[in-house]
Amino acid sequence: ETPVPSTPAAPAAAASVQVLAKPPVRKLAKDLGVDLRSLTPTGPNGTVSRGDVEAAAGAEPAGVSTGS
Amino acid sequence: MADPDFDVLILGAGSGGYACALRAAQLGLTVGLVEKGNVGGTCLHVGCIPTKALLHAAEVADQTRESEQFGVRASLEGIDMAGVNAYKDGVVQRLFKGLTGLIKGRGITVIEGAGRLTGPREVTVDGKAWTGRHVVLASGSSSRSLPGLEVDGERVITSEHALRLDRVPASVVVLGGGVIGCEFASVWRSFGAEVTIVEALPRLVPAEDEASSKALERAFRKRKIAFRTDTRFHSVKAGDSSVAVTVEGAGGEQSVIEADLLLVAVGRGPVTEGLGYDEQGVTMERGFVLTDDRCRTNLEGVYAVGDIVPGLQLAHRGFQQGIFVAEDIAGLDPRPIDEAGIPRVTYSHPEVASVGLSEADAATAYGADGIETVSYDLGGNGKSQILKTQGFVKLVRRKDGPVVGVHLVGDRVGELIGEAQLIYNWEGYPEDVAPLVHAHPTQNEALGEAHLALAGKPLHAHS
Amino acid sequence: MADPDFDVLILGAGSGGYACALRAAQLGLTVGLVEKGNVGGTCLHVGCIPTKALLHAAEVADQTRESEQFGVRASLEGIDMAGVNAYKDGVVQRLFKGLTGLIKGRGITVIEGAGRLTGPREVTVDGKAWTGRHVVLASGSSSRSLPGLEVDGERVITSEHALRLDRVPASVVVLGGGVIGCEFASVWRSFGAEVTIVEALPRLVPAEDEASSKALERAFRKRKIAFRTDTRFHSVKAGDSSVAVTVEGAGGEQSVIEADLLLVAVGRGPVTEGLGYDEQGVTMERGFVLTDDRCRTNLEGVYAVGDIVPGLQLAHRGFQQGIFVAEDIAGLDPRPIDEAGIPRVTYSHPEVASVGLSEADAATAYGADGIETVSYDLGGNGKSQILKTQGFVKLVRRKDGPVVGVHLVGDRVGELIGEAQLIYNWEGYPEDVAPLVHAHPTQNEALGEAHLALAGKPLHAHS
Ligand SMILES: Cc1cc2nc3c(=O)[nH]c(=O)nc-3n(C[C@H](O)[C@H](O)[C@H](O)COP(=O)(O)OP(=O)(O)OC[C@H]3O[C@@H](n4cnc5c(N)ncnc54)[C@H](O)[C@@H]3O)c2cc1C
Ligand SMILES: Cc1cc2nc3c(=O)[nH]c(=O)nc-3n(C[C@H](O)[C@H](O)[C@H](O)COP(=O)(O)OP(=O)(O)OC[C@H]3O[C@@H](n4cnc5c(N)ncnc54)[C@H](O)[C@@H]3O)c2cc1C
Repeated sequence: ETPVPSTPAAPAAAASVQVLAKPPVRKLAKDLGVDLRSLTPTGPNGTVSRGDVEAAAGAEPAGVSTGS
Repeated sequence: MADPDFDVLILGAGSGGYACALRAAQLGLTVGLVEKGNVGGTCLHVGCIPTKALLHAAEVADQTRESEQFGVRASLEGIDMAGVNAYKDGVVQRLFKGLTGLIKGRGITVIEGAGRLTGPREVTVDGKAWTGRHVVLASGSSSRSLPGLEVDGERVITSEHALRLDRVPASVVVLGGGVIGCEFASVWRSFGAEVTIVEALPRLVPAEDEASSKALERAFRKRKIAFRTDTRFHSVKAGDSSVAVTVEGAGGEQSVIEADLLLVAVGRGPVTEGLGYDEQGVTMERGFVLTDDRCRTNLEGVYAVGDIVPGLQLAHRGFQQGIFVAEDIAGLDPRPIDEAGIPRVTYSHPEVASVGLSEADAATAYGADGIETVSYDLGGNGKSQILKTQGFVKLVRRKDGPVVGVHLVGDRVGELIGEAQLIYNWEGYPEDVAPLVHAHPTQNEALGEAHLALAGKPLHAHS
Repeated sequence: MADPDFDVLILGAGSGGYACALRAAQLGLTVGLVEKGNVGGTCLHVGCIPTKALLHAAEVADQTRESEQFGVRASLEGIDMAGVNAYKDGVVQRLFKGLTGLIKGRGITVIEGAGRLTGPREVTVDGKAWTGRHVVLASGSSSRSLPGLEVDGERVITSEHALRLDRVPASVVVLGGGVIGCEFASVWRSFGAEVTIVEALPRLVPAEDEASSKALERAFRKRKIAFRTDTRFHSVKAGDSSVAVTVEGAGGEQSVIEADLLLVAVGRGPVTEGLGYDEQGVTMERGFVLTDDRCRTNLEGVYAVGDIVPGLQLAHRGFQQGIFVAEDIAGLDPRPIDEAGIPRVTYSHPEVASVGLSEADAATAYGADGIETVSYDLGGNGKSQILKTQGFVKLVRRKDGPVVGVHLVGDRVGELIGEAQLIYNWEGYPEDVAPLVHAHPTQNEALGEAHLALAGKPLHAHS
């Protein structure tokens, strides 16, 4: 599922909206069927890292399914 | 099947076919690529590339004509169509050479001639049958016409003829206000012709967000490109040196437009007739080949890619599908393509570009209350002011959610769609983009400003 | 402090100062903005905007001069500098008006006059003292010269004078091959001047990846822009109508270059002298104000942003820092800015753009074995062929890791840096980008091709 921002967006203070992971990582999590909210984040500023997602999905470190 | 000739046998070497071939070869598969014309197909020879060369020559003509406003004293003496065509053909030839070298370099067997599907995994070319463990149908598309509208190649022409014109027509009627129609209208106007576009739907580039159509129409009006929307073709009378086109407005009233030429740009139909698809039992609809989201037809081992498959008729969609199929065959389990995530660009002056959903489609998908939009006018964008171009960046997001649509109008904005497509496909939030302040002064800064605004913190825009 | 006049008191209304003011006001803070000149500062009035307007006029001149190769018959009759300046000033004025309106619209108090820091949270302007709960130093930078090199504004000039020239010089020596030097060299060459760049370091745009410098040098050589790298300024003799510049090569050998003008573009120094920063105990170094990664000086409640803080001297860095400080003051706890994630563009013909680390810096950071690079030549990119521009996209990634550097050379590639910056700042992997096939035919497609290649699946490139 699409992750939700950890703080709801209030028009004036929207800058405080901090999402749980960087977009490519969110996308990867979605593709791998990993729920970001189920993870303990280990990335900077409490974000979920690519490694967290891959670990949860049991993927190889590179996390790439299409390399030749 | 005992021992097929190839792992992958591809019928048609256009964008879809050759991309599939290149990727398959790279993955160690043997590839046969059947082509009756030139590798590169429509896009390279009579599509994307030559039209964009014309559009660039058109840009040069416009810049020269309007150079005075930038302090450059120059005069435009005329368009030398032989020169334009030499330039255009030169670009095509260079890329064609490069592609031929690539195909050869990867060890792909090119089979020259017209092919026909003569068995579930068999294509016959000039009497010789070739077999593949997998077959990929990629025979592309060609210009369509309307009932009762006969293309003579002289006065009533398609894009293919238009690309070979040896003169600038004094006046043209362009039938169809979609991408191809608008691009040719734009070129001819820049070259000095009187142009009238006739479009049956209520607006130009009707597949785009309504705001984009409006902005393009405004820009075309300024450029004195005439257009009649909600107007249908009725009939044409082609004379020796001109055409008289009768059209019919929404209320049924008829009028006649006279011009040197009529360009028929009412869409492109699949090239599938007589190729044996039917006979082999491929499921088809109105001539198109139907596939699932893995580009598989109903026949085991038979795939289809590119313009013969219903959906966007774009070269890079063909690339993407071709690559996808090669990877699927190689067992890499690629992820299905999100058709809405494929970027679309109309390369007219001004350009129109988009990715994701229009506002209307997003409202349908998520409810009018479930979305938010913002428009950032290029009037606030320094680089656009420098280029003296007008337009906007429009964003559609799901409330508290990702950006689901990006719509752009303005000269050169087609180049911004790369960034927009990452945001859409990676499901970026405006809040992800907002902190990354863009390079100043660029046009891509406008994309940044729009995201700042949508994140609730407009910088160079009123709150 | 009893009752300060403003929540935020800002000294200098350039990119850094005004962005801070706009964002602070938006967040409900009261703002005083002290400016002795015009709001918009260097960037709007004598920096980014007017130079890019000149560069666009230069592009128009080049396109007109070279129009024949696109089949457009035209002749370039000359550069009308009065016209160029009117165009340039028109763009500046329009944006200035917009900015003035924005600042007013957000209820910011603009305090006109030269300010001085007269207390830890006090700025005095024309004898009147203003106080702020927070003070933001944003007094910017100005052109520097070298010891023994006197700028007379007539024969020996800085960028500011260059922007006011009422004629195209027949010949110019440009001292400094950095961004500003290369941009002016490019403009003047397009306008017909003989140009020689003198650079003390071994290459032009020495802050860029070495490959970018090489490509720019190759392009400049073709354009007959002379340049001498590893060459230092020795002395200059300014006559009535010309200058004789003595320079010294790496081996100490001297030579003299004669020209109409000498442009001094050897860098910009902070505007901090005599502004009371020292007296109030702000920690400084060689005139720059030092801050932590939250733009805080050593004085409680006193911030500094923009060119007075060591680092990239770029307008959008100023924007980013200004916004950051406003949000920090408002308690939004923004994330520190990654300086390497700020995109850099040199808007010459061709353009040079980058984000992230150069190959050399990445090798230092991660070990030569810890990185991989790929270069995609624009020769394979259809749109670049159409534009007849040359260059490349070079990517640097951590092995099995994200893209850590993007380097671009070619006309118009500055617009691609928006996408590149998302990839860098979002720590995208080539494998994340590769499946998203880019719009054809665009230049941003080249960025896509480079990522395909780096992900091990080149499309329009040899494997
Ligand atoms: C004027 C114009 C401008 C366009 N501009 C753009 C643009 O800017 N951007 C964009 O993305 N798209 C553009 N397109 C669309 C783009 O060209 C197509 O989407 C793309 O070429 C489709 O690729 P394809 O592989 O499906 O088919 P095609 O490119 O049509 O290739 C099919 C190939 O199959 C061959 N073939 C067909 N039947 C047989 C047979 N029986 N035996 C052997 N070979 C056969 C054909 O000769 C052809 O080479 C444009 C199209 C036109 C007409
Ligand atoms: C020729 C040239 C081209 C450039 N091109 C680009 C480009 O394309 N892209 C880019 O990103 N950057 C470019 N730059 C750099 C860019 O202009 C600066 O990085 C940017 O302006 C820095 O912003 P700032 O707010 O720190 O300072 P400034 O813009 O210098 O603003 C400082 C302001 O403070 C005011 N001030 C100073 N002292 C006082 C005082 N005592 N009292 C009151 N007011 C005071 C000044 O009048 C000025 O308005 C260019 C610079 C130059 C010179």
